[in-house]
Amino acid sequence: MQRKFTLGLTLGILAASISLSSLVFAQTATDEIAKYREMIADGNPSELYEVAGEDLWKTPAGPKNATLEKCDLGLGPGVVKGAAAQLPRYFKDTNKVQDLESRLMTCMQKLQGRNPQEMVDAPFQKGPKKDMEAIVAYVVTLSKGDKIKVSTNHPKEKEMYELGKRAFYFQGGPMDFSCASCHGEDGKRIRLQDLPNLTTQKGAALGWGYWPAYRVSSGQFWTMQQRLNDCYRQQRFPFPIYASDLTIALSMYMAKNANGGTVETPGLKR
Amino acid sequence: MNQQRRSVLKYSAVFGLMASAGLISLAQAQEWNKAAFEGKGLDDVFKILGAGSPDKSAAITLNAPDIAENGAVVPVGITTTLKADQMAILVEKNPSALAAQFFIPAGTESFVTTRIKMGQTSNVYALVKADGKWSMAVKEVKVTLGGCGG
Amino acid sequence: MSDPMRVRAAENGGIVDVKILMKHDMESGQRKDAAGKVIPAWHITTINMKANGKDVLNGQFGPAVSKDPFLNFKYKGAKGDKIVVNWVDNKGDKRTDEATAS
Amino acid sequence: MKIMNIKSLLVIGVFALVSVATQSSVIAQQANDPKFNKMMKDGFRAEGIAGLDRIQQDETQKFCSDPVFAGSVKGQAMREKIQKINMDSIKQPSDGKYIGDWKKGEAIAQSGRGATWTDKADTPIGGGCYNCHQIDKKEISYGTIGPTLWNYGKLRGNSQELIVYTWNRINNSKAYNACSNMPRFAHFKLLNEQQIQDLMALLLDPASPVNQ
Repeated sequence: MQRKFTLGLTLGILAASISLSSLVFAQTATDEIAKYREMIADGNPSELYEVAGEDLWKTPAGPKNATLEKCDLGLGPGVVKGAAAQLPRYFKDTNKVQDLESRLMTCMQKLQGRNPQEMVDAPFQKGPKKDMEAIVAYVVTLSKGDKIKVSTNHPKEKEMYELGKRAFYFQGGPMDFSCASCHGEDGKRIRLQDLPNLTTQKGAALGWGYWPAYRVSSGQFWTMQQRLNDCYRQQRFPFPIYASDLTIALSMYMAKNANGGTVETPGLKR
Repeated sequence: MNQQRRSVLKYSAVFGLMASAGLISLAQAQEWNKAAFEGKGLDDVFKILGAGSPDKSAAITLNAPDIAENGAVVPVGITTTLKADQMAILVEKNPSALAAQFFIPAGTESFVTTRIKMGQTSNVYALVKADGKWSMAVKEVKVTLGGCGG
Repeated sequence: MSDPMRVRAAENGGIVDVKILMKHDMESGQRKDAAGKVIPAWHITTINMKANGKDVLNGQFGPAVSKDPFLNFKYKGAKGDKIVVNWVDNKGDKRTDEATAS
Repeated sequence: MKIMNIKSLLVIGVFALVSVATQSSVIAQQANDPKFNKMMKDGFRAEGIAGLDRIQQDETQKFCSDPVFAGSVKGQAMREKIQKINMDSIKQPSDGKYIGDWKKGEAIAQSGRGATWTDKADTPIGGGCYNCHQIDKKEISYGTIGPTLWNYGKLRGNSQELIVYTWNRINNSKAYNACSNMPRFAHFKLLNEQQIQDLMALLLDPASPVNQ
């Protein structure tokens, strides 16, 4: 037993010294990836979704044949500019903390008479979710450049933050992963992708501030709900329910941590 | 023209009809170069384009990343000091080498940028036709596996 | 039905810089669906760009052009030029959008 | 015994850079919170092969979901207990063979697939090793959550101790570090014995590209 540990120690030191020598090489690859990202930054296909979303926002739809133009995203009915930068937040009319998508579901229900369950049940990128994604692209674009400013003053907001924090560290599944397994330390990568440390302001701003985003690997615009959904898929968890408190709590945790950062949405991601 | 009929017709027929109906210009009616786009290897495509075996030219710049974070979107730009009237982007190891071809009228700069898919790490070729002669630039683009999915 | 393009054109020093984003799946013909069947190629084949009625670029795309294609080119022109972009795909779908050079 | 404990702590520190350092104040294990439990229960549904049993935590997962406590001095006894549970669960190879085929090992190390709700029960599960480790230097797309494994065998030799240690580490990393980020490949049957032998070869076979 003792020999095993001594050996382990030696190996550990060796490993540490080797990782230094490989650093230079890794740096070059990372620089090249940065160049690649710069090259594709101009011409974000999110714009295509944004155009469609603005149209959906202003076109009467649903059983009540109404538009979403009177939707209250937290800054008053009809105010879209800057609203996404302050979400999630507590809403008095629903007595709930809501993220952008759950709030949009409320608006669709109240203004247009749509059934929110249909939105929850729809697969991503199809049917009502396709509309949601375009509308999200439109709404978040109107907060681009704003400072992230999420409040935890209301007791329900504070509670949601704490629940989100706990969920962030919750390990499960056959690989023992939690959100923190990949997003709890500075300077780590999966393959060549940098992993923002979402427990810090800087890291959370890099993560939260750039989603929703167009993902080049799938050629799709992904909302935050879809981003979280795929994180849990990769974590080998069961399926997180769309707009559930769990997903809102995690967003609250990330968003609040990111406070002071800049909204760069819609982002353009691998 | 309904969907079913349309899909039955050959491209040429469609373009012919549309052109005769005055819907599109003559230049666009130029039929999609099916043979070139279905050519497998580089040499096939060179032959179909009439490029023979083009020489490398320092006058052509192929602007592409050394490493692409994702093969689904690889930015590729061609610029040249030659007076180009055609440009083409080829990927050696793609199932069909030719990705895109451009026809450049007078008054348009010898410059174009687009984004292409690459199945794997490969040489990318920028072909330029100027003064009736084809020449090229080559660059290797590494395509990396990304994300947890591998 | 095809979705609108995003066409931006900005003039600087007598050169108009045109950037186009097209909404198209650009299905490669290499992918398989869940049942293992090849999804047939579906892609833009030809694209034509005009400024004030005159051709400024013609392009031909194969299935290896990325989904939601992006295209950037430059021509000698002026502010106020009316730019018309026109694409056709291999199913015969087509789309036309316009922009004014600023 | 005391010396061994210090060393074992060092091992943990060097290998996993566990969050021990930052925690200090009064610490107790997280209380059970019915509200949180309900949120988790209502937050997920089963999909494909990913059933709700996946959020039923075992002792290791429960302990490591509270990193403040897990990394604290107070958590040490529990940490050791968890390491022992995991160490005791490791089986040495049934055929006595530790080293398989490095070529197959490389393929397993490359693949990060399997075990998600979009996979089928029979989708081969990859090791996903490159997600977190540098292994063969020729693969430039590698992660940095774990240490580099380049020249693993070349630098460390191939003593029986090293072989057993490496075997154990791949089978169940939590035997050495209770809250290691590395999955317990044998415990959750992510990789079978032969696949682990192939990964062993990738790291230890002198012919493997890792050791060139």
